[in-house]
Amino acid sequence: DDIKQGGSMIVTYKDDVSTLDPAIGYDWQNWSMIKSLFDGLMDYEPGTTNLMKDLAEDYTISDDGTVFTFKLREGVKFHNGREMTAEDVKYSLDRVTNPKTQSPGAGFFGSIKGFDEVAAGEAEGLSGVTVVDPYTVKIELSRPDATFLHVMAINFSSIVPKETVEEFGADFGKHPVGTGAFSLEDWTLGQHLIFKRNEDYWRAGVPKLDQITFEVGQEPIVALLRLQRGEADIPGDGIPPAKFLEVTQDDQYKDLIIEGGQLHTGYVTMNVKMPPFDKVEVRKAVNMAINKDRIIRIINGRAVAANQPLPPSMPGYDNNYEGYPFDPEAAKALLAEAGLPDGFETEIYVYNTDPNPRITQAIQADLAAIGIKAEIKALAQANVIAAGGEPDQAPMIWSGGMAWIADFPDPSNFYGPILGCSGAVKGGWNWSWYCNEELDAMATEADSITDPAKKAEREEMWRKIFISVMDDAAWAPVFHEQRYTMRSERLGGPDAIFVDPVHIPVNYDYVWAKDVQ
Amino acid sequence: MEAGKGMSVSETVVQQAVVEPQERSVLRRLLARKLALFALVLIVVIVGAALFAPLVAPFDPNEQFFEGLTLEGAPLPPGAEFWLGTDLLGRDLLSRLIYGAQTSLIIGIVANGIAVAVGALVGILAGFFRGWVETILMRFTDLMMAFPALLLAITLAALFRPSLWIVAMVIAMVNWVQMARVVYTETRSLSEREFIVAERSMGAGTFRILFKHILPHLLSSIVVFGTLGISTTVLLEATLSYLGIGVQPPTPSWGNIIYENQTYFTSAPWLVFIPGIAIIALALGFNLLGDALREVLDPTQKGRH
Amino acid sequence: MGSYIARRILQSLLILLGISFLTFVLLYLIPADPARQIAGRSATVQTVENIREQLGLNLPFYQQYFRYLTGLVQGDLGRSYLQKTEVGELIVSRLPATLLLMLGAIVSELIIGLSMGLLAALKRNTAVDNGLMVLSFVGVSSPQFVIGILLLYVFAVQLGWFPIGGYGTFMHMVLPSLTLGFLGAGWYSRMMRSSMIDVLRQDFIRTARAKGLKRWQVLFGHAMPNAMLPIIAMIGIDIGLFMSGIVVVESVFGWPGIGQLAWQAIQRVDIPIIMGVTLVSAFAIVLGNFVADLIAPLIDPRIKLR
Amino acid sequence: MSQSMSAASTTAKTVLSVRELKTAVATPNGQKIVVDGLSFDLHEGETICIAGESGSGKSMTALSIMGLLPEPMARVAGGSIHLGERELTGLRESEMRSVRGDDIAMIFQEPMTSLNPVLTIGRQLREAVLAHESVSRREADRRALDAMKAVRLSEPERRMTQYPHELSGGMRQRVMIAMALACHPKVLIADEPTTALDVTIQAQILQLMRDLQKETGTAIILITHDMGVVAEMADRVIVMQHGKIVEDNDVLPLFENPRDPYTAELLAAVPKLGAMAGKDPANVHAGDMLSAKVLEVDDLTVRFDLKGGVLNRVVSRVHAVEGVSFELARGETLGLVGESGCGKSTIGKALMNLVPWEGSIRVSGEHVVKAKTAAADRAYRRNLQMVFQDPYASLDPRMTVGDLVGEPLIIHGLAKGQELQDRVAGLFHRVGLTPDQMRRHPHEFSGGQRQRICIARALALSPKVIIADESVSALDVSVQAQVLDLLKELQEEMGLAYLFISHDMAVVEQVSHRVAVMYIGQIVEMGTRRQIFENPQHPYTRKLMKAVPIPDPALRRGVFEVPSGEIPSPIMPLGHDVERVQFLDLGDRHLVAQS
Ligand SMILES: Nc1ncnc2c1ncn2[C@@H]1O[C@H](COP(=O)(O)OP(=O)(O)OP(=O)(O)O)[C@@H](O)[C@H]1O
Ligand SMILES: Nc1ncnc2c1ncn2[C@@H]1O[C@H](COP(=O)(O)OP(=O)(O)OP(=O)(O)O)[C@@H](O)[C@H]1O
Ligand SMILES: [Mg+2]
Ligand SMILES: [Mg+2]
Repeated sequence: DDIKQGGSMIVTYKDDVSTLDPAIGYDWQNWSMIKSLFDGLMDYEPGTTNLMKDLAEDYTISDDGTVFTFKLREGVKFHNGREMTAEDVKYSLDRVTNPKTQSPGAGFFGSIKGFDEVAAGEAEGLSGVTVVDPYTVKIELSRPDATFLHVMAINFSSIVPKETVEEFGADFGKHPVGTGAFSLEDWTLGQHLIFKRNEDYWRAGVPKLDQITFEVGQEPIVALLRLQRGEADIPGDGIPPAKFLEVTQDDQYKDLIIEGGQLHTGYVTMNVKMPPFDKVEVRKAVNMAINKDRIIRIINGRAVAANQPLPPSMPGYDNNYEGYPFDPEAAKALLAEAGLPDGFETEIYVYNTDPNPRITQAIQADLAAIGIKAEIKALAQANVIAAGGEPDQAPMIWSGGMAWIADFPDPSNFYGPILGCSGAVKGGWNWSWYCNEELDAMATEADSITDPAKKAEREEMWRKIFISVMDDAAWAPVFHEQRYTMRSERLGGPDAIFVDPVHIPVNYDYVWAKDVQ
Repeated sequence: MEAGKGMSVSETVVQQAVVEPQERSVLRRLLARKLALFALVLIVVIVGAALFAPLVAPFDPNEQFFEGLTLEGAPLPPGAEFWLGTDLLGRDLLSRLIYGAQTSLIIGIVANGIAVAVGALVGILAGFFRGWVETILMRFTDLMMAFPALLLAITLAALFRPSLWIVAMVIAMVNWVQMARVVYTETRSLSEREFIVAERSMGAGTFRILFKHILPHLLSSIVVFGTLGISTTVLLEATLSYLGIGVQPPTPSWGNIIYENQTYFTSAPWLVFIPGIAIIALALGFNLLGDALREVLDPTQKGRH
Repeated sequence: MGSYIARRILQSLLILLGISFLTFVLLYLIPADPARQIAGRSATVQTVENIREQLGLNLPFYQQYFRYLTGLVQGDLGRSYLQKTEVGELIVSRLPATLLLMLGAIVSELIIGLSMGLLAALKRNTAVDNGLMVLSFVGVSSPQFVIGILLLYVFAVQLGWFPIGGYGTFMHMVLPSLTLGFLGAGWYSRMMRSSMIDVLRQDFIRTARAKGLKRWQVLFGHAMPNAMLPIIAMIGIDIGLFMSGIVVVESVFGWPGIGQLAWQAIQRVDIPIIMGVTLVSAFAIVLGNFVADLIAPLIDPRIKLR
Repeated sequence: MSQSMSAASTTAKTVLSVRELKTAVATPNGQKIVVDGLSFDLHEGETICIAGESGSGKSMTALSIMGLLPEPMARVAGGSIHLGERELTGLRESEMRSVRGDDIAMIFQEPMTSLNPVLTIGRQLREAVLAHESVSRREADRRALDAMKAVRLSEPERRMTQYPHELSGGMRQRVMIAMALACHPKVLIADEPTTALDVTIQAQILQLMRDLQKETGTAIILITHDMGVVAEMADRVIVMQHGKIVEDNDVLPLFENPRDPYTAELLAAVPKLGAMAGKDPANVHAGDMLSAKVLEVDDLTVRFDLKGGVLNRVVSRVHAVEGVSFELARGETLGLVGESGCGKSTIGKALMNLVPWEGSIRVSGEHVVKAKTAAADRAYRRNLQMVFQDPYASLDPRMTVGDLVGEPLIIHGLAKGQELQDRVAGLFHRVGLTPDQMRRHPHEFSGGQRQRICIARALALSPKVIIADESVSALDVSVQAQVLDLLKELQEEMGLAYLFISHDMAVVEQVSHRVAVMYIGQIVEMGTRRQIFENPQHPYTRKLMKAVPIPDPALRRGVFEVPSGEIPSPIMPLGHDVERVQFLDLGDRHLVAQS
């Protein structure tokens, strides 16, 4: 059928949109919005995890993998009408790494030459980024980085116009100007945002919709009820568990529900610095005690059981690894082996929104079966994160709601902050406090393999790293969540873009409306 | 000797004759009220269930039954095996409600008890002593009054990591204010009353006046406010639970049962409305009782003649 | 009068100062590090330190508080850590919705509560009276989220009379206002009943009847203004009670008020927002009581403001 | 009873005729008849007084006529009430409404509470007119203003815009009368219209009612328990007891020759001003060794600070008591009279150390220091006890009376256990109560009994001086007489000295050896009873004396010398001082303030 240009849609979210500044925005709501307002040098093919060129018309990589030269597309205009140039690229990268910007993504750029000076406040700009000519940028790295092109595709690397940033200062996030397919038309705090089609968008035929309205402050359940009544088009927070069975079992909605994978793992961390989790037997016992199938049943089968940190669609996933089986008897035996035949008492921290406390209660019951009495601490997200970042606070944490969803589809993104030594510091995200120097070295080595030809070799190294982590049982992986979403009948577009693994949750640029005349 | 004995017997008889009809009349007058009787029955049922939970409850409240969920993971509606249905983890709702009554009552009695005690003490001291004692206590009360109670509760709960006792303390901390206000105004007007002036003119000490003459008069307000407070605190715990900072799972409380299941009100309404009705019943019971007590204890109801 | 207002304003300011201090202490003690929150999960230690320094979080407590106060005096509530927006702007954008909701709640609780109480007082000790009072007890005893969800389910989802949550039109306002007002209606009906019964016993009612006034004249001309007195004071206190209910009601109905703002901020320990919302609600409570006290003499000329 | 008609009423036509009226109230113990077979006729221009002790059914009679019985407890159970031709019992509320205010108007006892506090005087008056006549608002206002002028309120225009609390009690009662008269009713029922007022104001109001009756010819039913008022006002008198008429007669024969023993008893109990004329009061203990001064008060001053301003600082002062000096000997009673607010109670409180005071107080020659310690405080209280006005209010309703009477003994550590019981029993005996009543609560006693309990409590510490602050004002005349007798008895027996505070001149005359007259915080005249009552010198004393109605219709005054104007206020801005009076001794310690 023929796709017509025009129309609009309504997307709902529960939480407020905090900021649309690409250097700062890092949450569920603004991630995909920023992607539609801004472009970076690189991007992914819609609905996939395959890298593609975006504002970069072309690029070259030096043989040692440390120099990237990007050739920019000509004639690309910011929403303010000015043409984007190489100066903007340099400005954007300098800005995101500048400590004054307080970007949560600054760390991604650590491999660019001069990053340390900028981070320390000693230099104003990255010495590694140079403007060769108005349409050429050269980026030198201080070490080879296999993930660098991915880094150039995340939101933090979006290109922003200097003059607008300076005009609005700290409020740039409220007045975003980029080169993206949509521009911000109106933002009523706490109520809604309206995006308007960028007429001058450089990519032909994109976007299809004239307008997107984001309504915020809506409970997922209310959002879905509204969608069922035709008042909304996409529930941004997904199908709430309470309605999941109802809509999935209803034939009326069969075609409207879309399932997709995501780069997600839900896991229980065990703090290896806090006895008795310093004993590997205890950690293994926990792994064997958890009945993952039942937990998946509790969340209505919206996940697949996990046996290793990496999700299945991530390069480096080990299809042959069996993991720890569900075996309470063996688990008990392991506890006995560790000198704890009667079990012990401990605590498990959890983010206090549904379904996490529920999942934790199931885990708690499983642990009780082998004699581990875990008290549940259901807290606000910030408090759980704070507890995890202390060496002696949280013996166990269920990661749900705060869990790791990869920033980009590369195994390295699943290691450093959450399993590596660099994350095992006060305030870090390695809540297991697991630090294996050997594996860290191996990771560094893997990441310096930039040669596309050696891709398999690199993946193999990562596979080894994650299986070693499992041998030490630093985590008890529980499941990989599947994403389910729903769209209204009016909307068209390939299913994949509604569960886009990168444009989370939806790739707005490629959605169209069926009811356009 | 004989005569002496006879005397004392008759004396006790007189005493009983005088005292008894009064004491009996409070209870009798209470029972004479249909609403109060209804309230008492409600309370007895709930308190009984809480006290004898292990005997009354059909199942372990924390047991996650395999057959308590459908294969898709949906909870079971009320039925033959699980009378009030199961929750999202396949636990028996009735058993959780019965055990939850314990939590809710502990909150209602301990938290509220502390709130009442603190509030009454602050109010009575401020109302009686005036001067700087009054200034300090009442300005602090004003301050607490203007503090959005729920925000305070949320912050405190976050600060101390929720547990049953912390929640109880938090609730006590935000709930004493109203009591203090009420007792304060009443003490103030009481200490102006002529019989207190008369006591002072006789040379009665502060302690005597406060505890022998003022306190008994505050009792009916305190009792009434205390019973009203039971429902308020149970509701506050429910609200804290609703916001996810109440009593920690898997300990059931009526509030957190609703909280855990609130979004399922279309697909599993029993999980929300049955505990909701339980809360209303408890609060209603205590409110009705408190109201009846107020009327029964109020001396003006007895009349002067 | 003038000096009374001046004194009250002074007192109110002191109360607000006290509240700002208390809140600040509490938030200071909360085990969550704002700098780390801002820095995000990929941040280096260096970044976190930088942010800490920029926000002044490394300063001793009293200096931080002083910094905050200095800003406050200049009308600057600070900038949200996570929303990256001026707290003042955030609150201002959400305040109208909350005020509207409160207004709706006050109106609905007064309409329901007063008429129930009046009816009960007139039909004292009859079945009507008992029925109404039990109903008012149910109002007082019901958790707001149960009422909210019930109303939403019955009137919006099943019957479709009202929109399912949201904000904008009068119809959007009805259910949240009713939910919030339900509790108050219970209180008011009981207060109205006892106050009305009390007033109807007064000598001046007998005087009015002795003049030969009509029943409604006695009721609305003479009894009502007197019976309203304790209720006016109550409305002032109500604002404080609403503040609690609002968090719940706003989240049930997706109402874009400061309750939701506060709730999100608390979840993420966004201290400037929590501070701001606390102060604004405290201000509203203080103001509400103040206004109630100012209105009282207009209704009861015996009350002198001193 | 024979109907003896006065000359006026035989010719005039009957406006209200009550026959066999029965009114019943529901009590917890079943129905109780409170008005039982009442019959009387009221003629045009006549004044009938209904007298009788408290609870005899006077108010119930009035309310039955008005159809305003408290629902649903009370109802008319039988009989008829004819207003002209019209039968009032059984009328529907809407019909009754047209009678009320229009044909029969009523004034109530409490001027303080009978006006709606939140509405202006003007509005309340206007309403009365509009309820019965379809006139314009402006016309109604004019009529209201006329009524205000008729009751001789000063500045009537301004009063219309004021609220009740801005008016004094006397002014409010005038407003009530204006309201009742605004529609020119045929019958005016006044239920104790002056009981709550000061004597001088009472005189003004009574005079006003008489004048108005002369002008309009309204028939009046005046309910009162004050035989003085009866004598002053009535054409005919109906005496009620237990809901029944015991005597119905013209006023002169009734007073001269009461036929019913109850009437005689009632008249006998009434303290009559001037009754003691010529008699010297005897102080039985005058010659005692210890007749030395038991209480000496010198230059007593009490001021209350009133606060205001931004910082709530003292802005003005109530000069409640200014430099008062007096003394009291053993076995002596000093009467302290004066109008409301003049500072009588404050003197009592200062003596009891309940308010901060200045000056000097000596009890039995010992200086009372403003005691710092509780023990010192207690010590001197033993010699000084107080009995308050309202016996019910001054007894803790939640304690048994035995405990209450024993309390001072416990506080002062004088007795415990069996001894305590015995002493309390003895005290009960002393005041004429039986010890088996000790376990009851105050509400189970009558007013007179309660006052006896209070006296017993005051006696517990065997004090030398008892301050009786309006101790008999709340009691019925007959009960009052009993209590006064008791006080006298105790005085003679134990040599007690009393400071007897009262606004009732007749009572004061009856009990006092010496009398002090107070006016805004200061004593203006002091002397023996005879000096004050037979030879009053100060104009204020004379004014007070004149205002007292004399319970003897034979001595009825044609026209009162109506004192006018309001009493000045004791409140002064900071820095202003009250001018102290200078005394002139007219001989024999008869002190009079010079003006
Ligand atoms: N509302 C009522 N319910 C029950 N009994 C009442 C009520 N009002 C009055 N009574 C009783 O009716 C009787 C007559 O009362 P009423 O008020 O007529 O007396 P009164 O002669 O006016 O006395 P007073 O001089 O004290 O005003 C009293 O015994 C009183 O106790
Ligand atoms: N605590 C107080 N604060 C301020 N003013 C007071 C206080 N107590 C009494 N007054 C004032 O002092 C004056 C004297 O009052 P007091 O009670 O002594 O009068 P009284 O002669 O006993 O009058 P009454 O006959 O009405 O009892 C009055 O104007 C009163 O308003
Ligand atoms: Mg009477
Ligand atoms: Mg007095």
